[in-house]
Amino acid sequence: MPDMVSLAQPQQRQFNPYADNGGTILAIAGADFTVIAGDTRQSEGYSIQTRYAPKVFRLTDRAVLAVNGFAADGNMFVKKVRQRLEWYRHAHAKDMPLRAIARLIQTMLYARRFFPFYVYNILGGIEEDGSGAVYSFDPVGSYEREACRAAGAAQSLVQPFLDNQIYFKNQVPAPGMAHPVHLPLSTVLSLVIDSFTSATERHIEVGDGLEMYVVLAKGSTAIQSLSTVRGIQEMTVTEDGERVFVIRRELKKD
Amino acid sequence: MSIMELNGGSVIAMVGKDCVAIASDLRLGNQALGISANFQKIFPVTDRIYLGLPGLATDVTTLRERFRFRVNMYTIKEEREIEPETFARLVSSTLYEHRFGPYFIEPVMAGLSKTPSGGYKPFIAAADLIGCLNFAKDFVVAGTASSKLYGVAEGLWEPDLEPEDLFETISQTLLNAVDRDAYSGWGCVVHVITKDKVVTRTLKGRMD
Amino acid sequence: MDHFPTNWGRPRNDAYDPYGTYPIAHRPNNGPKDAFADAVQRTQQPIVTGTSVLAIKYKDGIMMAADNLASYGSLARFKDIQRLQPVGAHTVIGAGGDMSDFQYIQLMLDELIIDEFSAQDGHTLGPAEVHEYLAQVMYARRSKMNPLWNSILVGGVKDGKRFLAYVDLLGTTYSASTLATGYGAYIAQPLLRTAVEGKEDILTEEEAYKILEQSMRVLYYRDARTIDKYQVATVTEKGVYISESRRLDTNWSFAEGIRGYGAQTQ
Amino acid sequence: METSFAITGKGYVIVAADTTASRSIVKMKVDEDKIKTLSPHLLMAYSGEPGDTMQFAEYVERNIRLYQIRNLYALRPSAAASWIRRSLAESIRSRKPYAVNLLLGGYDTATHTPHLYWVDYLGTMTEVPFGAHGYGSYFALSLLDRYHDPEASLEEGLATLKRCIEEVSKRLVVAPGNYKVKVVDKNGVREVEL
Amino acid sequence: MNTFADRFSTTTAASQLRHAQKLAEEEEFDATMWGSSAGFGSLTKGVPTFTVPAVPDPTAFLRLHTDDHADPSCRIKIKHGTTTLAFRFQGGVIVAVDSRATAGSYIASGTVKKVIEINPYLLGTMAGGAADCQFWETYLGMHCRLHELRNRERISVSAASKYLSNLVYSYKGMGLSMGTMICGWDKTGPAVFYVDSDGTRLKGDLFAVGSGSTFAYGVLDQGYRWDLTDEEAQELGRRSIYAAGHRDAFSGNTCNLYHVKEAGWTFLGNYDISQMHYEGPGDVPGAPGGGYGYDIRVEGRNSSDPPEEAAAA
Amino acid sequence: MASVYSPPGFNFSNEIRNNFLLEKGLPLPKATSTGTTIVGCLFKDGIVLGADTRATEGPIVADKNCEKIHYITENIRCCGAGTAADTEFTTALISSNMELHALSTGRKPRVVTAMTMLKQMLYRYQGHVGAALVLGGVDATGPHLFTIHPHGSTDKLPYVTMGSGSLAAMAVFESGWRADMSRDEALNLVKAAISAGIFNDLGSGSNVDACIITATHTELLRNVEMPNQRVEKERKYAFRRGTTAWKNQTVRDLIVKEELTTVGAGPGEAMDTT
Repeated sequence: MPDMVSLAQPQQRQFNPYADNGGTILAIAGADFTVIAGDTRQSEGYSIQTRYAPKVFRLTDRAVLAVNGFAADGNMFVKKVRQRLEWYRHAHAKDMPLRAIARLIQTMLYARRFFPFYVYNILGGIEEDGSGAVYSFDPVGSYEREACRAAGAAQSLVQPFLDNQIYFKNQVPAPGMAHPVHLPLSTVLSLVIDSFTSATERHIEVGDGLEMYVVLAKGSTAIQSLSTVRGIQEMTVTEDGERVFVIRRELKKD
Repeated sequence: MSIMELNGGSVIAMVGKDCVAIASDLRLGNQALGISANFQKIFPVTDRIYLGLPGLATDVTTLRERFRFRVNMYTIKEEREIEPETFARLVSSTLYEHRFGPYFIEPVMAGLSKTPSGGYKPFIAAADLIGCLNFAKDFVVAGTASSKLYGVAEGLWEPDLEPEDLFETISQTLLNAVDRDAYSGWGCVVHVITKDKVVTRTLKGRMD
Repeated sequence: MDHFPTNWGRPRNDAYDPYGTYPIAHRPNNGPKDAFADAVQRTQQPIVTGTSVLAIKYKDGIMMAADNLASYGSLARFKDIQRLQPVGAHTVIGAGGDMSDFQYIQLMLDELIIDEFSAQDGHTLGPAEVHEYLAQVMYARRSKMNPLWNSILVGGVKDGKRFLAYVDLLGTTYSASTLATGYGAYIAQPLLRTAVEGKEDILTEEEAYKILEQSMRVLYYRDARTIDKYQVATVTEKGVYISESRRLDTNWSFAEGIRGYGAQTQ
Repeated sequence: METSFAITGKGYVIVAADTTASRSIVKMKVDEDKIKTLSPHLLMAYSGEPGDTMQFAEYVERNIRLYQIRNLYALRPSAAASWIRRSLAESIRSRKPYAVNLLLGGYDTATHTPHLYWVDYLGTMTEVPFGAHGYGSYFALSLLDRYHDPEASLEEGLATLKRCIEEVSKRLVVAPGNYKVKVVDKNGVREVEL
Repeated sequence: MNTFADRFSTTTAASQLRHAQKLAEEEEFDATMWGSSAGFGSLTKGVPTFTVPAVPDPTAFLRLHTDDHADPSCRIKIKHGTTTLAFRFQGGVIVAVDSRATAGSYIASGTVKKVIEINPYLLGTMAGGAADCQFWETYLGMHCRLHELRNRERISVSAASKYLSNLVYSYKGMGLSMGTMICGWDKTGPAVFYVDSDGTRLKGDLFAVGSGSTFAYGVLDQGYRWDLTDEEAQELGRRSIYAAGHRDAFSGNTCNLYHVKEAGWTFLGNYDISQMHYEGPGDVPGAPGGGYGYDIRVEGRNSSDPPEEAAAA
Repeated sequence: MASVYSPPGFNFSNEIRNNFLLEKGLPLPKATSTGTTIVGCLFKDGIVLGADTRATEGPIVADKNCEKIHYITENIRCCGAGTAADTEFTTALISSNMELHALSTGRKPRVVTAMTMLKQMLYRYQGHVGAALVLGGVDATGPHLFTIHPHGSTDKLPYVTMGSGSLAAMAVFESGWRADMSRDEALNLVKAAISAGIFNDLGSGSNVDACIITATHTELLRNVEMPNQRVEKERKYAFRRGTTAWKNQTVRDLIVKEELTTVGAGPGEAMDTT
């Protein structure tokens, strides 16, 4: 086993390098947009460390990464991913495509297979073909592309609700009708808000604030439904490409 | 793997407009191995009270017998049918009696209680395994899928649903919650209790 | 790889092998069961410790307070330790936790500031940079399983921007308009949040000081590792100012009427 | 390792149990009968902690017999199963519990229906069309899902049982060698050779 | 990693400072890694490096902090895969898998791709740690390609599986968990190899791996013959995965079916296990029609055997 | 089971079995607990008690609006934190014992009596009954406020807090409590203390309950503040009827249909009832 020798000096101590900082993240892909959201509470045990700690980060104009779990690992991981994307941009003079970022995240997570990042990642954005995509990861890097995914403290509360509302699981369509394959942006945003308000009601570690990132494909018509959204803020850096917006909402603070 | 997950199973009850519904899955497992796809966890106590007993299967049967015995004794002594509120207290104290060495059951009750004016009022309650009652006005859940049920029910439940709408809401809640739980599932059964009838339906749920 | 479902997970206590036929790898391991409860910070522990540090944002900048005690277990060992430290011209840090680790951090930051000064490139380090640096150091040390046992508040003002953030031995960071470490997070933080949240741009220096003093007093009442001697640091656009030690005036008159703990009345 | 199967068919229940009595790593006996005939129309296959099995089976056998003597008729399968479950559930709460898993096959002469109950040592009971205990159940249950027919004739039923036994001996590391097979139907209990 | 030990071996402030500044550099990624292959650059140069916690027993550390099925208190949940099977017959190799991933009792996903398409001639299956299988089989794919480039011929299934086996064996006892079947078609015809994280490597005709494997075997063994037709074999694969998905709590959701032939593998379809229970796999070759489910199959049939006159009454 | 009445006290019949299951490596499930902020303080005319209304099972909120201020007697109330069932049943038991005591002595019950009963009971169970209580009331000897810990130790102070939010609430008391406050001042202080728990402690939440006890009157202010009402959902989630597929249905009719059939009297031969 080359390069597998751990630190040789004898150190006999027990120190827990992990903590659980609560919170929940979620992402939903549409036909030509993706919504990536997270609450902003950071807690440890029964105390709230801060009411505003972002869990969702813009990587490029078409990729947004949400991290959840141990906050220090999460922040460090985002920093490292951004660094690798920067390197890529210098080497290739373009932003890394979404599916490549997903594979990159896998190898970065797996490099810590024996000392894992305690981080659940959800990557959302727009693929090169203009479709919305969500990639979800486990802490050591297994991943898959999906249409919607919740992770974190309240994942088991939110995910079955999304199964029902996004995938129409267990619903028989009305005679002669079929379930829509993709939902419009306004519906998705409403579902995200309701998911988080529901999770806030029933999970003590979820609350305070909600940040929703919206990534729109080039020329997406979904932009119209954003014009009426209050408090929306554009985060786009480049022109004539995908666009990134962030929408903030309050959640209950108890 | 806790003791509650040995056999698996989940129950939910919801309030509607002048009606209540209670539903459970039908799986009996031995850890990961499914044994039976027709294991009832909900039992009628009186005409208008239904009791759901998710948890360790041997205690499901034992407590079912025990409650039937106690309710029968009540009926004989008092010469009247037990009311849901009273029954909830009976359940609670029976469980707390076993405070140190509990039955591994988290009961859920649903029923209609008689009002002084002769009408019926929806009633639901749940207890933890040592008998702490939780009277809710919307829904109560228990079992291995409880956190999933809380999430979905919190999203889907709405006040004043008619019996047929309540059936849809409780069914959708249960089906989607148990589909995310490894130890619950294998079909579901729903009872909708209204003042003049009880409709029991077996759902076409996922069988994996 | 064991495919049998009931054998998945850790071996149970009843899984033993009386005939010793299994190779070593298959022997049951009855190690600690709960990762997060058993692996608590146990064998390496802080020795001489400071307790809470409080900090808030106010109109002109940042105000931070900490008492002067360094405890040795339950012994009030050193009663004139300064736990607030200026870093460069714009920043102050306050530390709880192990005092020797904190002094080491001070040394490190001094070197950092000297380095930055000797570069003479027209840049100076502000609070955000100091915090980032500390966060990296703390996270790296936790990743080496050799943490610096502190929780540190970093506050400052640079270029008209107030900055206040937290970093601890795990490398966890966060910022808010009110911060507190140690018991302060439980006792003082509720008071600070009520007094400050939403009023960061209105509070004057006097008001801010009153809020911190009151919180320090409550901490002194309720945290057994706190003494009534404390310092306050203010950072404004003008620079860092750390006060002399002050005394809290306290009031114990409520206790006069108390007799016993139960039925006693006299 | 102990394995038992039971299958219902048209008007009968087949109960099969291995015949190995083992202690530690030693096979003590290879022709042990682990199926008790409790009443003219009731069979019980038992497995579990050695000693407990025999003691509990005999305790049940005597009590069911006592009931029959007192009341001149035997308990019906469902009632017998209920009583046996209760005995187990109460025993698990005692200082020396019986660690016994059971398959109860009976023929209800009143309704002309065969019944099969799966009971474990905790007192869990459920009625099933086919059941198994021991490691064999992990192979047999899916097989029975595939091949079991509630209206199968006895020959077909026995063929299905043979499949189970073959599968278990093919795949299970510690598969038992021999099985005893008994059938209960309207004519009562009898042993059959495979 | 060799610099790991000396990095903090001295603790003077100056060296500490130096080290802290080094933190900007990724410790597990050196400068060679940001080449044109975007991260995979150095992977092709040798075995990837891994960070190991600086504790006396890294394995114990890992065991303490990452979950197994039995312990709900470990919060770093690693996704687990479950039932997979592959068998060889006269028409090639059938590979069938379920698609459920569980983390504790929570079904983390029902859409996992447990067949990893290593290249057009090789398939790997996934049971155990999902990340372990995904990562190492992708890595294997790279080496298979390198083999082709070096030797101007496709790698044999035997060699590929041996390569994987040797790789994971070097990590034995470190906590990897994977049980995989490497399936393909090479000069020797169809081949199936079972490789796991213990270092076992078995050549065989028929394997099932994962928690639901026993249930799959129950159906598979009974229906298996060498001379199955393609349709029969495909149906057998589906039916076996259904059986496992039905009985095992940790398997289910859907079945992915692949057929490896001389020209490479083909993906035959994705079948919902619940739908197979109620209605069957749909209009596909080999399907008998009707649901697979026991209760569906025997609907209306019962065991009661009333005497003639009672039945007439 | 054989008798209609169970013997008083706890039943340990499951103990052996449960220990056996525990040895098999199956951990016990958690009971509902109330992380809780509960407080009490003295004021000029009596006592104000306060509590939040959240009950939790691990990180899940089991009950959003439970009642934690329990009735002991008309002039004595008790807030409970800890294992929810224990607080519920312990206070109920002491409440009935207090009633019996009052009846047998013919005097108005005193707070110290309840306190002594509670501490003796909790001490007997050596902390296994996990009830942490704030007991307050006004009796012939004036207002009294106690805390009782699960192991049976007690405290007598002018202002007390308990539960996971006790530090947050205590901070409010320490900075705001004065002797001889008016009713409104005291109530506002209690509300502020509970709110500090609700907003800063994750184990506490939802609404504020309060109870004001004076020599003449006890006033229970249920949900006196409701700062955490759920906002309206963005969407409606009622399903189209027929959305759920079901296999079969049975209807149990609860209306007994009675049909009157007159026997032996044809039409036109109706009985003359005039």
